[in-house]
Amino acid sequence: MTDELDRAVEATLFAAEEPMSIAALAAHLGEAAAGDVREALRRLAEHYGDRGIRLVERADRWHFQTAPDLAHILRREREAVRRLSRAATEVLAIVAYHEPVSRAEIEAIRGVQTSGGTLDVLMEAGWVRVAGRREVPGRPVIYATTPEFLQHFGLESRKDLPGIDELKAAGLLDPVDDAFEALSMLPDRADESDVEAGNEAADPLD
Amino acid sequence: MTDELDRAVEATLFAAEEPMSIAALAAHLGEAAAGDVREALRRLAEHYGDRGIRLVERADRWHFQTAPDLAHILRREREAVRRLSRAATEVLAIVAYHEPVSRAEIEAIRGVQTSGGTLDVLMEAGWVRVAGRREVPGRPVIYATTPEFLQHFGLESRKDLPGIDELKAAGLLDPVDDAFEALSMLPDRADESDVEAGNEAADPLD
Amino acid sequence: MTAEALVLDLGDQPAGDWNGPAAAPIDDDALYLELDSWEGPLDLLLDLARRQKVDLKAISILSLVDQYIAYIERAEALRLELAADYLVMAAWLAYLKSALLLPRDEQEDPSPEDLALRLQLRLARLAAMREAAARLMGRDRLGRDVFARGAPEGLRTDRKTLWQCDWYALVQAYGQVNARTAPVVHMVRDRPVMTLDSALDRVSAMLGVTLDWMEIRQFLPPHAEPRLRRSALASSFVAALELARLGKAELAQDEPFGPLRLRRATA
Repeated sequence: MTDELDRAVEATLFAAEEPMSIAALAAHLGEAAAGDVREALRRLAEHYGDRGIRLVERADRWHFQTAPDLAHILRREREAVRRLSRAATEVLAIVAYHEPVSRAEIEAIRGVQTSGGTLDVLMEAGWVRVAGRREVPGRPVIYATTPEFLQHFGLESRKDLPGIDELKAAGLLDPVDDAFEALSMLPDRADESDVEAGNEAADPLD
Repeated sequence: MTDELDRAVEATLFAAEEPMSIAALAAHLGEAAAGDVREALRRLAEHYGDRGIRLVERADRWHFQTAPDLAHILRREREAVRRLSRAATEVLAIVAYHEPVSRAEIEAIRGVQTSGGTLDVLMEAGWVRVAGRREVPGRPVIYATTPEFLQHFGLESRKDLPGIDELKAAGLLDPVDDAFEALSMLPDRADESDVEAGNEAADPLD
Repeated sequence: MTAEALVLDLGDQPAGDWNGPAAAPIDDDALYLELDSWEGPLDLLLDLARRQKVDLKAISILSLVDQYIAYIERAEALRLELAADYLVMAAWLAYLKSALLLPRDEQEDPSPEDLALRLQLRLARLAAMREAAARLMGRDRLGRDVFARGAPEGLRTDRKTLWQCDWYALVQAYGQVNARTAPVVHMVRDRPVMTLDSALDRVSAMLGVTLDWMEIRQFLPPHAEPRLRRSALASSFVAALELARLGKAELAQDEPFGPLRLRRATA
């Protein structure tokens, strides 16, 4: 690049805070003739034609901008993978099994208050949507799952969700059941262990 | 220009509001390898070598700026950068050439007390930062320059400070005591090398 | 010792660049005008040294001292207010000068040559930094000589969360909600017990058979399973207490937790 005017126009537009018209450029560059500036702009625009930045004219003003096909570079999305919290998983499951369902119903089923944030997360994830309002007093918002939900969980339809009996058969209820059982057995076990340990001396009746 | 990485690096640095390191560029551009980004930067810097704008490296970060020889065109519209007082200029030079350096060391070189305001001005300008404390009695705060300092003064690194090699070679960056000792060890002065310890009190500037 | 001997030649280092703005010919009026612009005595000394127009490495300390003292004396004569450190420096330089002029063998440590050398080293360091500062300020500075892009678009990184959950977690969560909230039924198992009434009947009947002391365990059903046995033991104990209260039985226990015996009241 040898043309000094080209260099001057290039630097001026680069440093400018706003797009500049040919007249403004010519005035800024002192003795430059408008025609020469126009020529310089044409040459520069050609030079930048296939580069990462472009020299473009908008409403008679010129400025540099990044190439349109690289717009994604300016706004980059970074995805962070996060596991759904236990509360959110429960709410999602309830929506899936009971849809359409209101928040009050979700809370009744879960037995605990559900924060609005939990449903927001599920909607942000694209798995739950607002499915209208229930025509009862208060007209509560009701929620349902989305096609993306079925897709993500590899379900053809909601019918593919296993029923309660199948859950039990599959042992999916076991952890809680076990705990329940263990609790109901507790008094008996305590008695027996006393006896077995040969605690006779401690028993006034023995 | 065909290399897509070159275009992407060019567009990214053009759009960036701050100079970017190779690591930051590689991260922003997703899958790019640092080595490839470095190559792209080298090609771009060469391409812009004689244009109105330049691609420069400062403190391991890269940015575009206008060519220095076009200052006369661009300067007129700009407000002059903050004028530093002579004291501030001197302190800045001392910090840059001697870093990390304590206030007492700065004062020893200048022969006068340095008001805290002078260092504050330099820190406010973003050119000087607190770089910790020296692990000597009193644990004085020590100061160093910032990447912004290198950017502002167009230095790739502190090695580019004007004349720093000559100053180092001439011993002018060594403390007076060290230089004195070195000179005292010269053959014709060796007989006087035992005097150094008593000198401090006799010097009104210390 | 002559003034020439005090020109400290520190070797053949290249001459520095001392063509600063203060390198004008010595002009006393100009000196006084600059009173405010000197930053302390070292600064003034450096300025005076530069006016000698020789390499600072070969500066005449004696001549420098004379100039400084002359400056201070004239300033005092003009009743200019001088900061204390200027006067301290003047006094020290006067001492240095006298020491330098004394015969060498009368000198004490530190030798005046060493003091002069130190002063010279300090001046050289300050001069070096002053020159460095000037060169630094003269560089192509960002925002003054070179410019960054005027209106950068800016880079933005939007963070998006990709939520992760699988079929198993979903179904298990539902199962647990169900299990947790299902109406809780408390199943009380049908336990074999011996009621107090039947224990009373049984113990009374057995007491009627014999007058001997009998251990309470002998009153229990002999082939009862362990849980029924425990229940029977408890009920029989209460029955025994009740019978004793009614005066129908006597109880005896020889030691705490020892065997409990009973027999029909003989009175």
